[in-house]
Amino acid sequence: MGLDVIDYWIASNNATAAVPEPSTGETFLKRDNRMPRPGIVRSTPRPLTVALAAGAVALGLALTGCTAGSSVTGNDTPQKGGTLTYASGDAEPTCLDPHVGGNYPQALVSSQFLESLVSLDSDGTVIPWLADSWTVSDDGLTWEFTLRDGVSFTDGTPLDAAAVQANIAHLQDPATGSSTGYLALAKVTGTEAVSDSVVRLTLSQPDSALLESLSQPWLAIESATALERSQDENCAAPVGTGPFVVESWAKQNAITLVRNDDYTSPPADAAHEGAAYLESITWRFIPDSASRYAALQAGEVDVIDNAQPDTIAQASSSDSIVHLDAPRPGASNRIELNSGKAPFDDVAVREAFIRSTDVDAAVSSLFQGSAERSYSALSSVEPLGVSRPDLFEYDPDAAADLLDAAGWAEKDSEGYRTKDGVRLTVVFPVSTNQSIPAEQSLFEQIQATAKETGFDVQLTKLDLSSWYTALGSNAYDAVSAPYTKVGPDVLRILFDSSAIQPAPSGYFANHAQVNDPELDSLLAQANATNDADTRAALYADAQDIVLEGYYILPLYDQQNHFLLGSAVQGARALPTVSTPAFYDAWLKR
Amino acid sequence: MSELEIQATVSARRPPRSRPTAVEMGSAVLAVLLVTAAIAPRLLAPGDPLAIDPTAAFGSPSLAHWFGTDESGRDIYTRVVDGARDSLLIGLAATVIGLGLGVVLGTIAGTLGARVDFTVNRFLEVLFAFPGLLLALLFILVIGPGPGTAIVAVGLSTAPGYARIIRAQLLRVRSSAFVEAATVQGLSRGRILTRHILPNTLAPLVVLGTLGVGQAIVWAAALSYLGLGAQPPAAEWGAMLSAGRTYITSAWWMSFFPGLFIVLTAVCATSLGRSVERRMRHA
Amino acid sequence: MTISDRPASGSPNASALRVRNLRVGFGHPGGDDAVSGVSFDVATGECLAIVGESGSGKSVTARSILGLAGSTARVRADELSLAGESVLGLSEPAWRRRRGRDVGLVLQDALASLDPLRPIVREIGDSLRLHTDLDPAERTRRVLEVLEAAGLPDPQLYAGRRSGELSGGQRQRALIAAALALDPPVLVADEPTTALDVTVQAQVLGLLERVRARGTAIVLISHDLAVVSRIADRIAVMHDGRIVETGTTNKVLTDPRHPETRRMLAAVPVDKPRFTRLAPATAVRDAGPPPRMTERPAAAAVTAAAPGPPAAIEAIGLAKTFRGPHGSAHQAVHEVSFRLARGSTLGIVGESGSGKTTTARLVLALTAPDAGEVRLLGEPWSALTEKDRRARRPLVGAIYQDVLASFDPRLSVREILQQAVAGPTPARPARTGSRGGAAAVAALLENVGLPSALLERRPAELSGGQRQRVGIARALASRPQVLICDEPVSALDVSVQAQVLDLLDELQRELDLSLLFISHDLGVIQHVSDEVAVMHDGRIVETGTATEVFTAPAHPYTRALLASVPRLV
Amino acid sequence: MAEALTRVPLRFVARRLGGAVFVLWAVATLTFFAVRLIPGDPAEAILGGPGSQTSPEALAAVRAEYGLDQPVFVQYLSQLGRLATGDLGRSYALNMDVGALVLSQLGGTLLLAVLSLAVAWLFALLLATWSTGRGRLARQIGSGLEIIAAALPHFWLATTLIVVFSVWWGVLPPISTADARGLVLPVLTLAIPLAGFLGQVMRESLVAALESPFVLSARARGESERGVLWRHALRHAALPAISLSGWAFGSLISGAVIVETIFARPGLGRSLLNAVTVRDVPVVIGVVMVVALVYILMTILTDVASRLADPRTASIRTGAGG
Repeated sequence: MGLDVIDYWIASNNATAAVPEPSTGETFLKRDNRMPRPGIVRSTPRPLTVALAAGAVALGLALTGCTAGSSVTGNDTPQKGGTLTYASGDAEPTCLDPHVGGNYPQALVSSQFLESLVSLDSDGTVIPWLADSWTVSDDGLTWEFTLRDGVSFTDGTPLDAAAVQANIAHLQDPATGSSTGYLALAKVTGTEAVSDSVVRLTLSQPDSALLESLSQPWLAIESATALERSQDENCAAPVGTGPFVVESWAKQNAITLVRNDDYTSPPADAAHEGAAYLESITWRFIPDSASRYAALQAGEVDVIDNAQPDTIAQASSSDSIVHLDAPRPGASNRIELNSGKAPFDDVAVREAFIRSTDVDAAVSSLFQGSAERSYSALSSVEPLGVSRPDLFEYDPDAAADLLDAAGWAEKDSEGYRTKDGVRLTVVFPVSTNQSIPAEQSLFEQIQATAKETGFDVQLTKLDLSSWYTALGSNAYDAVSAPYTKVGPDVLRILFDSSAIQPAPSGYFANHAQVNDPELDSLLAQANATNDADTRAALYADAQDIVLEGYYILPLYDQQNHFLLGSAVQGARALPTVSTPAFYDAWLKR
Repeated sequence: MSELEIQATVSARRPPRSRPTAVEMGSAVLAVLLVTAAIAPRLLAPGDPLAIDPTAAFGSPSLAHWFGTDESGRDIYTRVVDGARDSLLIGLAATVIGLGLGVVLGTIAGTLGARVDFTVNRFLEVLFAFPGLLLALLFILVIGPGPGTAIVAVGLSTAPGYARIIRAQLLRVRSSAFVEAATVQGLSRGRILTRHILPNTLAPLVVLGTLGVGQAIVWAAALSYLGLGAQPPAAEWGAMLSAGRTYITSAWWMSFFPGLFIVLTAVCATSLGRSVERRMRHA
Repeated sequence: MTISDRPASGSPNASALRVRNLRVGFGHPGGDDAVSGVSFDVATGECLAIVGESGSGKSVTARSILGLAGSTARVRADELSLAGESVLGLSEPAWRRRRGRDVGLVLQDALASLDPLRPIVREIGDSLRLHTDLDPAERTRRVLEVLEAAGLPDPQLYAGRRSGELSGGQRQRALIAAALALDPPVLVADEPTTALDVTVQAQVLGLLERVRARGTAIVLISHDLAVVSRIADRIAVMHDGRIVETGTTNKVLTDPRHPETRRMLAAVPVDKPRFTRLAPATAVRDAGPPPRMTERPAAAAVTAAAPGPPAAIEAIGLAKTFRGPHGSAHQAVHEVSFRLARGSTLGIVGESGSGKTTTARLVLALTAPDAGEVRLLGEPWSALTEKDRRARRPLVGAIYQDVLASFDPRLSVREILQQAVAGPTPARPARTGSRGGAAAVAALLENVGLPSALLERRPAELSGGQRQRVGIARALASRPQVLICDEPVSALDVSVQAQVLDLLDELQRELDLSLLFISHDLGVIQHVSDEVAVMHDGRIVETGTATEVFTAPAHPYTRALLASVPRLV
Repeated sequence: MAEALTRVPLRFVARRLGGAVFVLWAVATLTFFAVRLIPGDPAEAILGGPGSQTSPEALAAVRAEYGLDQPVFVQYLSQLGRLATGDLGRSYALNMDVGALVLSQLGGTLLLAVLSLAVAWLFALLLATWSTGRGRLARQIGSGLEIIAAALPHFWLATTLIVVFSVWWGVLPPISTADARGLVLPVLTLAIPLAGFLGQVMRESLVAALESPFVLSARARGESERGVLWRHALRHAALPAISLSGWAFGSLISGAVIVETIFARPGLGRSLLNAVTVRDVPVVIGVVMVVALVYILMTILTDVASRLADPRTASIRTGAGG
């Protein structure tokens, strides 16, 4: 069907399971730039960073905003005016206020008109945005943010401490129905307006992920006056400080965004100041990937997201279409093996499965160079990710030996292995909403190669709710679920043993059902420490446990490809959750 | 009125023609090939429809791969041949379900008196207010998607059409002169029902069924296309077409050939149904 | 305005239509021609009747005169001229300019010959629109005049109606009016009165007579000599695509030369006394002794005790009302009583809508009467429940007008007859009883003069006459005492009708059958009946012996009917 | 015969409207009880599906708000009451009034359906008139084209049209646009298969009409072939197609599910598919109700049209099913 990718950003219910461990100091993280950040790729099949002029990176307590370099690719002078048409293949949000719920489609569009307290630069360093600077107490329980001067919401109300308080209250109000933002603020117990421009947050426990969380679009700051409106009104047209304003929203058709002429608050790494170049943005929803690409080719739209691998390959040989590769942060796309029940409760069988699947060949043929094989639990944009290619080599002979040793020595008439008369079956429900077609084909190829070793992989395509039901009733042996979050804290959500038990709602994130007290402890410590090196080491250890336990089969980064018509200049993806930003964009027509 | 009823009306009006037309000849040949493919696919395509070959992915039609290869390097010709079984089976099963329900409803309405007839008719009217795919979607919403559900959903949504044709046919036969003649001969009601009414009502079902299979295959393919039908790696045509659509701008053959065979099968079924009908009428 | 006399253009005997050696073929060139070498002339003010059986080529001839033999027809002739101008090989546009203006056509079925979706004023006005410059208002005025001239009273009332909203007679008049709108010098009328009630038929013939009288040349096509004899000046008899005999009406009727002509004349039943053969003996069935059908069902014995011979059928005060879909009521039959004496024939005659068919259904107990009763052989019949009646059903056979519809289309002639022989409660399935059944079936077939080669055919593959014979054979299979014949010959050509009537006549005598014979055709009724009942508006207005009714009709309606009967002059 | 003058009596329309109310009630009842059978808690669906954070308190609040804590029969009655006042309830997933949603989407679908119906009629007429009276070959070509057109699945046809007209030739947009260009491909997608069905019916009755005695009569009057076609035969050919238009409208709305998704058009079909995928029950019911209503009105309209066009229709086929 047409809904190719609906990456419902799913929140875990286990965010509060943190190990209390007092931490001291307020060191902010600066890491090496091991992996390329989102960048523009023009006419080349391989991701290639271009013109990434890193801005000043602020460290320490006092931090001032700086203008960062941008990824403008054209040499021409930006021209003002024009309407950019964006075609999204994601589901149409039901509410434009990302406080409500909080999923990726909301993030995509709200990035155009809402802004967060902080942002990340292309190195993954936290940089100022609506907050000029921030401090944290030694015990890590008190944070003070100093807000940028002279910023107003588009309804005219000023950005002040009270507004931030109202936003946090809004996110924490159960009536809002926030899941992502609610989780991110789980440790925030109180807010206080120190002055008009300084807001203080009080935490119950230290949270090394707080700034990363606040950088996410789901915690964007909205006008307090606007938040007081009914939820319907607020959903239809949230009011923020961003470069564009929601003018109208024709359901199932388009959202019209117009320029905020009084815009004053670009993030530290933006390319220019003042109002945006574009007059307006038409934000359309075109669920069918073929139609979307055809529309881009025909010049009916200027930018599409969720580009399919073959179209990306086509675009790279075309002069008129530019590819923007912006992998999402958080977890890599991976197949999680259910270690909670047979046959994957046996580590040997898990390893055998992983060894018997030829993922490399499949990725290179299906993604035609648009995706790079991952050997990590985390996205390549996560600086703390650990990559272990040695663990995931295709080796059917080794797999066969492992299975023989594990007791799956017999083969039935169809060539599948059996043990005590039970076939070696891997039930693999696939959410058609969350796996793009190429990924579904990848699973089919995994199914085919695993069959040679003797695995009976049973793929079942399901709609989202049936898929949730299958997961909730533990009726799966393998599953692939994307998870987007800024920072390595995502590991805690995905692998903490407390995330095995389904919440009352039936959802849980630890699909691999990893139950390892050592791992739990490492993740809790990492979440509580503010020391960068300690944190990095803890997360490295934690990832080794996960990878060496063969709980997951990493595939590649969460794919997030944009294709741009050649008229579009200066567009980039925000380094936070890789949503496109059109503040610096202009049309060269 | 349903598609089937149109088909039925159309064929009823068609003038007799003894010489088979080119379309009929072609349809007969195609039907033989399709049935062969369904029963013994390896006869027509010796390869393995599931054999992947990532290095040969996205191959355009060639001598080695007549219909090209798909994203996993599978041979599309082999898969199309192999898919005949699933697609025909789905079409047949859905038709059998629809026809079976239709016979039951239509016969109940046509034989059990005015009151029952009225009730069944109102019921059919209500079902008709859910146009085609709507009824199928609603059914899938309640039961959950899957190949079995798709079959039942298609069957269910065609049943009202069948029921109405059967009821109308039953009433027509019941009030026909030859049934009166049988009454005058002194035949009992039961014998009239079994010897005259039912055979004359049910004989056209062969035609209806043939016409219906084509439409059912198209419908089931539509559900597969919407992701509510067959499961991978099954080479069902609707699913193949749906998968191929993603690559339409770079590999048109992936969706063209499965789609072509859906169309050809439906055309073949329609054309054969009509010609069987004509021959029955003039036998 | 009335239809004016045609101004004398040329000599009175000027040939309005001249046809020489007309040949019309269909299909492959070199195949048999449907019309081969037909020649005739029709003078101004003359009516030529072309008479022949179905398939004799008369309609093709008629249509060739208008260039309407069809796109697949190959029409050749030495001469084909209208009003002295050759129309041979005219282009289609040239034909179009002539059709309607120089030659008009009246077809058989007026219901189907007028577009049912258009009001007749438009249909008739079309000729004027196509051939004149009259504006719509003038056209309408002219249409009303023509309608009035065609004998449609109050044309303004009817002009806006469509053919389905008119009665049969009104329709036929409208159709003739349409053909006469431009007063063409030649009018071709193809079976213009077939399927019409006699009174309407007489009126239509009268109208044609008037048209002829004022100078129009008429070509009248019919299968019925009696119908044409009234107005035709000359008659041409067609057989197998040729004209076998031509002559003045009087000469052809009184001194027929060709055997075909004689056969056709003999086939006309009107004024032929009862038991006169209408068809040559060989046409009915092979000579030879009729098979003995002596055994009677036991039910017949029951009646023996009754005082006096009970009537085969006795209808007492039958009444039946039908309810329309919107609550309207239509009383089809009132107070109908009659008596069918055993071994005799009672003819019920009436026009369409007179209640004949309802009466037949009441007698067959297919419909229950609202009041009154039907008794069979002195025993209750209509009062019985169907279950009780079933055992007595074999006593009554039925023959239908649309005999094809009365056969199960799935069954072959053999199966139809086997089922009929086996009867309502077969001791064993017909399949196993093949020996006895087969003999009985063969005997039945022989009885009605059909070759056994037809056994494996289905009725749809038989000719009209053959079908009716199978129908009769089926009716006889149960060895009935009473036969109900509802318009058994109405759909047949006169010559086939003759054969069927002869067959019924013979069978009646051989098997001592009592016949209830229902027809709209007075000629047929007169020929077959011992006694006659005349129905009108659901009532029997007159009964009596055939001689009484036909020689001294008492009721005015009967007299009107009799006056309309087409007779061989 | 006098009945013919009042061919469309008010009583007929009133009876049909009464029937329509019955059908709507039955549709509402059927869907109401059918969705009871859907596995899962509607309150969870309202709160965003099983993946969302749902506290027992929130569930209870939602159940109370939506009346889900009431006995089924009470819920049924209150649902009927709401429907009677035109209140279609509130979407679980879209967080908006279903009535407003349906109203905003109805126009697009109706426009698409009406245009497609008109274009299908045009195609069918053109093909039928072209292929009759031109001999056996033309007739077979016409009939073959119609069978093939009728067998074309919408999703395949749409794809093919996009590839040809948008990707290869670049003449027509593959998505909806503000101007009429964006309508061309969706309308073609829906109209071509329908034209196949209509054409089959039309051409057969056209042939029958052309062979009928009244056409012979018209020819005998000097009517040209064009006159025969336009004054006589086409009207007869149109009759069965008119009575089919009610059904056709329903099938167009079915087709809209696929066409609206592929061509990114706002409309009921897309709403329905989205709602089915996320099990948004009120939207499903709302769309079904509106579609049923539109379908019933269309059937009544076509019946009235048939009655007006054909005086012979003494008794119209009963039933909203048309």
